[in-house]
Amino acid sequence: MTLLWIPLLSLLGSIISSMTGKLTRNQSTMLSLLMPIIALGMSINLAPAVFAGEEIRETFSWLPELGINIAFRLDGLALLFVFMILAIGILVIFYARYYLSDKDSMPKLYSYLMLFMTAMLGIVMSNNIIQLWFFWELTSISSFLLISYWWYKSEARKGAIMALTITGGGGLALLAGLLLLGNIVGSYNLDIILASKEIVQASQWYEVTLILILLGAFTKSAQFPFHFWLPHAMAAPTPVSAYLHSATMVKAGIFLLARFYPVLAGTDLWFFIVSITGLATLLFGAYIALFKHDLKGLLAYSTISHLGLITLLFGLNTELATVAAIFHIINHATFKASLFMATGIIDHETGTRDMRKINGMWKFMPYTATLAMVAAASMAGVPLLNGFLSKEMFFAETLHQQLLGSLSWVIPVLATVAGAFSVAYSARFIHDVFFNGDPVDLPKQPHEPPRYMRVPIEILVALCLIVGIFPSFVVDDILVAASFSVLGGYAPEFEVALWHGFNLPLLMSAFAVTGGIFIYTQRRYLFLFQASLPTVNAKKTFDNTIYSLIKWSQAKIGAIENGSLQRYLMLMLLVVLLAAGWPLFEMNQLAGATDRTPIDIHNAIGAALLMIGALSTVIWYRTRMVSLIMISVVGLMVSIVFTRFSAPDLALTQLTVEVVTIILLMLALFFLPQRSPRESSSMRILRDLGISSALGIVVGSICYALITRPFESISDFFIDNAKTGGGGTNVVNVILVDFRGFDTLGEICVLGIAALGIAKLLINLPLFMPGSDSEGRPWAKDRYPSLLASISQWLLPLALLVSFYIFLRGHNLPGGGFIAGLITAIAFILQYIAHGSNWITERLTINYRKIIASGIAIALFTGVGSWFFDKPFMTTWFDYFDIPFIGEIELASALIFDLGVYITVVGATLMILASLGELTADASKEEVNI
Amino acid sequence: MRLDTRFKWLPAPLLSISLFFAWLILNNSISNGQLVLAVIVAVVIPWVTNPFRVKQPRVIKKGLAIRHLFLVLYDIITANFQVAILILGPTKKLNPGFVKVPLDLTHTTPITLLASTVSLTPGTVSAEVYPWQESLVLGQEPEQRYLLIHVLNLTDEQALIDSIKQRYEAPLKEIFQC
Amino acid sequence: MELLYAASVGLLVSCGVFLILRSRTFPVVLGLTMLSYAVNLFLFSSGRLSLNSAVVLGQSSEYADPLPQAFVLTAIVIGFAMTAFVVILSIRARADLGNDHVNGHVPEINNKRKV
Amino acid sequence: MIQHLSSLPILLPMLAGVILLMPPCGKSVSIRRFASVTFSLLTFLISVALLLKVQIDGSLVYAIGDWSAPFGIVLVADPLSTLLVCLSSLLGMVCILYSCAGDDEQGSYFHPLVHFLVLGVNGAFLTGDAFNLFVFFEVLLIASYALLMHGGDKKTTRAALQYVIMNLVGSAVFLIALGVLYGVLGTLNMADMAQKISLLQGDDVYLAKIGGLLLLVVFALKAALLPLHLWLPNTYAAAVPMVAALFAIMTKVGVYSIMRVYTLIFGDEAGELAHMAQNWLWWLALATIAMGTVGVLASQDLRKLIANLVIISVGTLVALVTIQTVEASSAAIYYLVHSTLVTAALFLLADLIGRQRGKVADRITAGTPVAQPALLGVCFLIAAIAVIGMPPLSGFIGKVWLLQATLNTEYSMVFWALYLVASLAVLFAVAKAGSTVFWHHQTNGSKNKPPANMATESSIKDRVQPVQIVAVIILVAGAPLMSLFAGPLSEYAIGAASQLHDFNNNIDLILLGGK
Amino acid sequence: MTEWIISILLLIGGVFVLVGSIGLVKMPDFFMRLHGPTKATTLGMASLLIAAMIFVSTSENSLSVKEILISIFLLLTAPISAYIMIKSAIHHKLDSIERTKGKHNIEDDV
Amino acid sequence: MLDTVILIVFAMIGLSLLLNIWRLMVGPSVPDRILALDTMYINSIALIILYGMNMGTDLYFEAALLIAMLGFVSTVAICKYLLRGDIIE
Ligand code: NA
Ligand code: NA
Repeated sequence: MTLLWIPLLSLLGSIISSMTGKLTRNQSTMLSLLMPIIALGMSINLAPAVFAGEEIRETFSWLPELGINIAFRLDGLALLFVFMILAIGILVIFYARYYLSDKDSMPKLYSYLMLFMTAMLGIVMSNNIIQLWFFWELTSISSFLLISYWWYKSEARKGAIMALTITGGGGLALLAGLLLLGNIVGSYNLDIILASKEIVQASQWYEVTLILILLGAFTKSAQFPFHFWLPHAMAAPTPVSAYLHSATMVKAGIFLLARFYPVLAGTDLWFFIVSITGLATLLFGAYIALFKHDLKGLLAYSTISHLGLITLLFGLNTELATVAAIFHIINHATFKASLFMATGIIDHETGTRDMRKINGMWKFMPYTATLAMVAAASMAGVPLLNGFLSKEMFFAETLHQQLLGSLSWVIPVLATVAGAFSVAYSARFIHDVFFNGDPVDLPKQPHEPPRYMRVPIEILVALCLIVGIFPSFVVDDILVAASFSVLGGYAPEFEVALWHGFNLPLLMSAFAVTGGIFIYTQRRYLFLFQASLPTVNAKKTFDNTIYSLIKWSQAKIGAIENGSLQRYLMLMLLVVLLAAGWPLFEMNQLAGATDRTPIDIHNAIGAALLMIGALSTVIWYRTRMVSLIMISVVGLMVSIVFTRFSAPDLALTQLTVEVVTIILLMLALFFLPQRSPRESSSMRILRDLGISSALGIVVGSICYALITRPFESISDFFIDNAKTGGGGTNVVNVILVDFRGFDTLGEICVLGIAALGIAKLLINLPLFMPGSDSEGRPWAKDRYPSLLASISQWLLPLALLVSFYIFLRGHNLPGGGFIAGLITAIAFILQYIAHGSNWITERLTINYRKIIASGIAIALFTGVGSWFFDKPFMTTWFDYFDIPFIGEIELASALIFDLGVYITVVGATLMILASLGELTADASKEEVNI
Repeated sequence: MRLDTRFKWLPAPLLSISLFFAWLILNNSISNGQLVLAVIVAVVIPWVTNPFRVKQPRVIKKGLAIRHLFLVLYDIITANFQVAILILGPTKKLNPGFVKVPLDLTHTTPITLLASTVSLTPGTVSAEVYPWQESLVLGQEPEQRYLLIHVLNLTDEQALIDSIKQRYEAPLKEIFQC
Repeated sequence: MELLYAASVGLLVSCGVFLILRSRTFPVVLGLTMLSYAVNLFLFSSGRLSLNSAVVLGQSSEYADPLPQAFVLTAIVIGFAMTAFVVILSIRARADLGNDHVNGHVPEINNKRKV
Repeated sequence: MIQHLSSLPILLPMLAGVILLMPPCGKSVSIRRFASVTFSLLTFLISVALLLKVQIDGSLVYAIGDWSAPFGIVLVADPLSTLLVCLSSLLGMVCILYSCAGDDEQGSYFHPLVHFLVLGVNGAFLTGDAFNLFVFFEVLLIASYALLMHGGDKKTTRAALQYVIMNLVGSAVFLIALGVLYGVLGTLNMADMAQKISLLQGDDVYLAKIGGLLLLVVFALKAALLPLHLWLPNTYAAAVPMVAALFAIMTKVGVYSIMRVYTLIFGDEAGELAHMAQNWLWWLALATIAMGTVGVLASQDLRKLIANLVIISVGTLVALVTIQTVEASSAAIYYLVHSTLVTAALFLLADLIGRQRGKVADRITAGTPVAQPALLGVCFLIAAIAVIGMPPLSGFIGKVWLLQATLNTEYSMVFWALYLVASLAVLFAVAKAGSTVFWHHQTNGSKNKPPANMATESSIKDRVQPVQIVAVIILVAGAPLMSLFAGPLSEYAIGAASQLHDFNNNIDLILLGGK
Repeated sequence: MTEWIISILLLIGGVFVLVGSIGLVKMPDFFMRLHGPTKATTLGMASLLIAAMIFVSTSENSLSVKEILISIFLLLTAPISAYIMIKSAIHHKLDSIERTKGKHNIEDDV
Repeated sequence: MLDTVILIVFAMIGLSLLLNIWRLMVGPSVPDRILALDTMYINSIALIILYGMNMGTDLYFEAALLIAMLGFVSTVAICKYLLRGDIIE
């Protein structure tokens, strides 16, 4: 459990510090420091074992099905990073205590910082590569939160989003790479993967995997050309920069190179990509750093440059270069963290970071200045400081690289140039800030910072010196252990020492220092030269790219989702046409094998009327009234078709529905314009005609293909069991109320819901009530023609009688609850038409909502009733009883179910039609009063 | 003229009888079960629909009513033949026209019956009853009602009016005693 | 006869589709109604066409396939509910949006043309 | 009662709907709310109980009316369907809870309609009969039409009109598809169809293919697969948020149907028609992801953004479903639950945020500060991390899983590239939206100063109400919980997927009652 | 014998229905067209229905009179349909042919 | 003989229906079309009755009855629309 505790403690710390809002700053800091200190203690405790060559592992099961487990491993490399993460983390927390102003929330910063710390610890200690990615992404999230700490600043938000986008994108590439890697090896376990170099490098996926993983590493460690997010991340508070952008997050990318060095390195591809990227970054960063007026900007580019250096070292594919890389990781962390903190102090004390304003700080804060100058010297690679040592090793290793053949001299030369620039910007940092005359309009009067704010810098600078002077004494163990892990269980012979004698690397160093000072003295010309160059602003490019991408997306979306239903429908119909038409072409023969029935006069006339009706509806579609009349012909003919082809129930249903539909359409006609304007172009009409006839032909052909084919279905079962099992002779009805009663239950729900929905639509409906018809004729004066009113009184009881008749016989003969319900509804609608809805409401107050609910409830409870007989839902029951005088009668639960249907239909239909009617009735009442 | 029935529970006896028979006819059966149902229907439906009835004069002279019914049926048959001949004959010889028949009847039901009769019988179709309810001041009764009819072949307007009044309106007046 | 039936269905589909592609709600509603006629006839025919064989036991010697009939019945009812909803919705849309265009606004070209 | 458990996720919402229309629920708001919440909770609990029972006893087949398949309608409660039933019941409950803050009174019949919608969705998940599926589709559609109009404005009406018309045409296509399939196979019980489809000969095969493809069109329309997705952005953005949240399950009904039908009926055993649309679906799914990605980048308000996230999730799901392996299907199942919960949560959050930002509402521009930045911010952050697919929440597992599952397929690299680009776009868009909405204030006079006390700027009435936050938290909690319990959940998903792909077992179960 | 009766009734019915429809097509104005269908069809329909009634009664050997109901229904409704159609025609100010007498009797209904 | 007669009458009814639809198409006025539609309803009743006789069944009687009832209602509804616009006011 020890390993798990290290990140866990830091997570705990994050949670604890988030809750210290009510405490004083010191208490909050102390509490926050507690957990990482314990964790650091634990890791120190584990160090001897690791130094002894042991690798400590811990595994917990989490998602075994996906090969993802919680697995930790502590080897030399991990230990090195754990030390760095925790130690610098502790210093940063301590430093932040003094850095943050009263307005800034301390718990929030601490909490985020420690969340970040957790993520970093997780990365370096992962023994499962998916888990590694898990923590990798967590660093992206927590760094987003940290960079946007001052969320009200626009540059903080933008910087955070940029960092998240770039590192997040890299993270996605990394994930892909890791998954591929895992797929090649067959495991996500790091132990297994690290031991599978041959398999991986022989795989056809090796190149892709390598590139994807390197993308992850390069974006995170701000390698050229993904570097540009880093300077903008400087919008974060300085402690955050000190931590994330010098010691940890950017190092995660470096860590990744080190971690996968044993599996991925050693190939030419690795060399070319990694070393060239590193070299480019090294040079580019060093060069740009010189021109930054912002202190943190300078440090940011310096960081980029140093990360390039480390990357280049890893790319060189030699063992000693790797050792040098690891060594430089440590050194860079110490001097860069202290420089950031020093910058923070200067910023804090002067209120600006602009080097053009900040001058002569030596006078105001000599102690801080000394510390900063030592750290800067280390950055420049001045002897007696740690930076010198690793840079010396770096120069040495560049000389050993032969892969470029006759061009091999390029690397050491460029390395020296970069070294010179790094001396130059370090010189600028020292001279321009602490000397160079007097300050220019500083917002604040600077003086030395609080005593304890300097402590972390003191510690780090001390480290720079100790390592620089007694290297082997201080870093040998950890360096050996780390190299051991990176090189895959093998550490090369090396000696870290201050003095190696006069050799080429020393000469290079000398060139770099003198060259650097020369550059700095001649900086005026360089600045002029730089200003004459076309400005390549990476951020602007990024912003512009994003902006044009968004604009492009909006244009595309706007063009596609243009809100035109006709287009949406057209697309859909085309898809339908394709789906239905394509297989049709594959068929050998459209027509099936059954004998055709000859056409008789009855059918011919029916079909003619149907077709004429349909075509007329289309022809007159702009004169809505006429097309409405035409479509009723179609409806009538459809029901005649049903009668013709042995479906009396369908015919009855179609007829009743038809009338209600017509009434509905009449209502629509009243409230909608009565004519359609001519607005389709003839091209449009042609196009529509084309697709509609194509669809018609396709559907017609399918229909023809179907009905001419022999056929077997499950229906014999229904015919055989209707009477014996369902108690009725009308098989269709028995299917509806028994075999498939569940469909019917759903269907009445649909009807009920539709009615509710319609009532909903009508609430607060502002009506357009035309005062005249389409030809401008005012409406007739006679509201309720007397003869109609008179006859409708007679028709109501008659219709109810018919309805009752239809209802009762449904089970055995054509009819049933639905048809009966519609007849009843229509009978009432006739009353509405003849007398108006006020007249009706005076006589009858029905809450249709309750009627619908009762109807569904009856049907539902009939179905539930069977539970009491231990049968599944809707199991029907029927029996025959011999009653004196009356004779044998059949009682069936299906009839009650059908009653439910009946009631729902009546309620829903009346609700649909009457609620609209009542709406206008209210409106017309007022009209009458006027 | 009488507007109310004798039995509260049987608001419309004539309707009930019609429904009773209609039920039996529909079911094509006079089994005991159907008889029971017919009675139920005959009682329940008028009772349910009673709120929707506007009180109208009742049939007093039942015998006369039946006789009149047969007369009308006979006229319908002859009317059909006459109209068939008119239709099939040359159209140019037809002299259509609108005629306004002044009415003695005042209630809707008898007027409806008259209008229907007119529509079903020789060459005439009821077109309108004047005046409309809407053109009257609220609650006021019209002084004189008219039935507007369209005649397919109008020869003698006054004779037509007389024949309608005498052949159809007068019996109705008597049947309903109004 | 089968050909005639299929042709009728096809024609109904064509007419329905053409109307659905119109720009105003009322023709679209008509189109939907027409389409549902076509679809019901189509679904009905999936049990094949048979004359004089209504599926009422004891009434004929052969029986048509009752299952598609039951399906069509359900489809008719559901279609009715949907038509009702879309009709009222069109009224609502006209009231809310001030026009009866399916897109809720009349394209500018038409406004110009009117003037 | 326990033996009828399978039917309860359908019947209980129906009962709830009915009772809510009756007195005293019809009149009194508080009674109505109480009854509605209670019923929705009950439905959810029952669904969970069903899931547990299926876990213990194995899949259940419930023959409605005691008529066994293929003659009667059977409900099939298997691990997949019960999981989705739980999900929809949960969403229903959350939606109702959320509405109790007052949104339910913006229009009539809100509560019964939600229950009816849940009824339709649950029915669609459980039924084993293709025509019955149509009926439940219609139930859920008509309920959705009505709910879409709840508390809406002009924009809603316009969106609703188009949504309704599109879906009516879709229903017509559904019926034609069923007609063709019945006309060829003579049955509409899905298991029976599956059994009969391999026996088809000659041109009948092509007819069945037409039926299958048309069904696919319908499901693709519901699922919002390119090019049938166009209805979705406006519809979801126009709906009242809790309705939009509830709608999050509706696209999943389409996906689920594709999953069912194309695994069971047109799956491995379908002879000539096995996996007939696989290629098409695959590329359409990819195109859908691409379209959603462009949409995400183009979105100018939160709700549009979320709607486009839904489209991406649909594309992803369909791509997974197309692969037709247990691994891919299990990834799909996990991802489906995750994406549904998180998009639903985001819809609710978008509403809460929008309300507190006054005029700018949920537009992604500088505006009034949110009155409760901590509460809403944390919830949004969690949901955002989940939807982006970053650790430590459910989205991360979904992402890893689905990438893993697609790895060894034919065009895996195309999918990977596309999916990763989409993920990046989502990452950027969501981060940008979140930071703009929460952090970019119009009122900041001086840009770089922390704003003064913000709580006073927004009125008290826009503060989040307890029921609302409970609703949001229930959904948001899904993300960490699904990650924490990823082990058992993945086991469940794999079990469900294996059963989905076990053709013979499904046939035996449904047609022979498991014997 | 019954077959004869049925046949004659059927033919009468068919002829009258046809005549009604001929009237519908042939007559020069709406008001005149109306006469055919309203009247001719009542008798035509009645004949057909009575034929059917006899037919069913004889073929099933039991009295079937329900077709009567349709006749009654048509008798009740046909005049009202005619009335309301004329009403709407008058409202639409449909022209009757010139020689129509008594046009002044029509009152303006708006 | 009866079969022949039925066939003849079928032809008559069919011709009537064709005449009806002709009037329906030609119009010229809306009331003319309504009249044609109304006639068509009634002629359909004849068609169905004949069909029942042809097939020797009375299963289609109800269809005829309903057309009689519902045809009336639709005619009334359409006319009411022409007269008043709002049919349920
Ligand atoms: Na300076
Ligand atoms: Na999603």
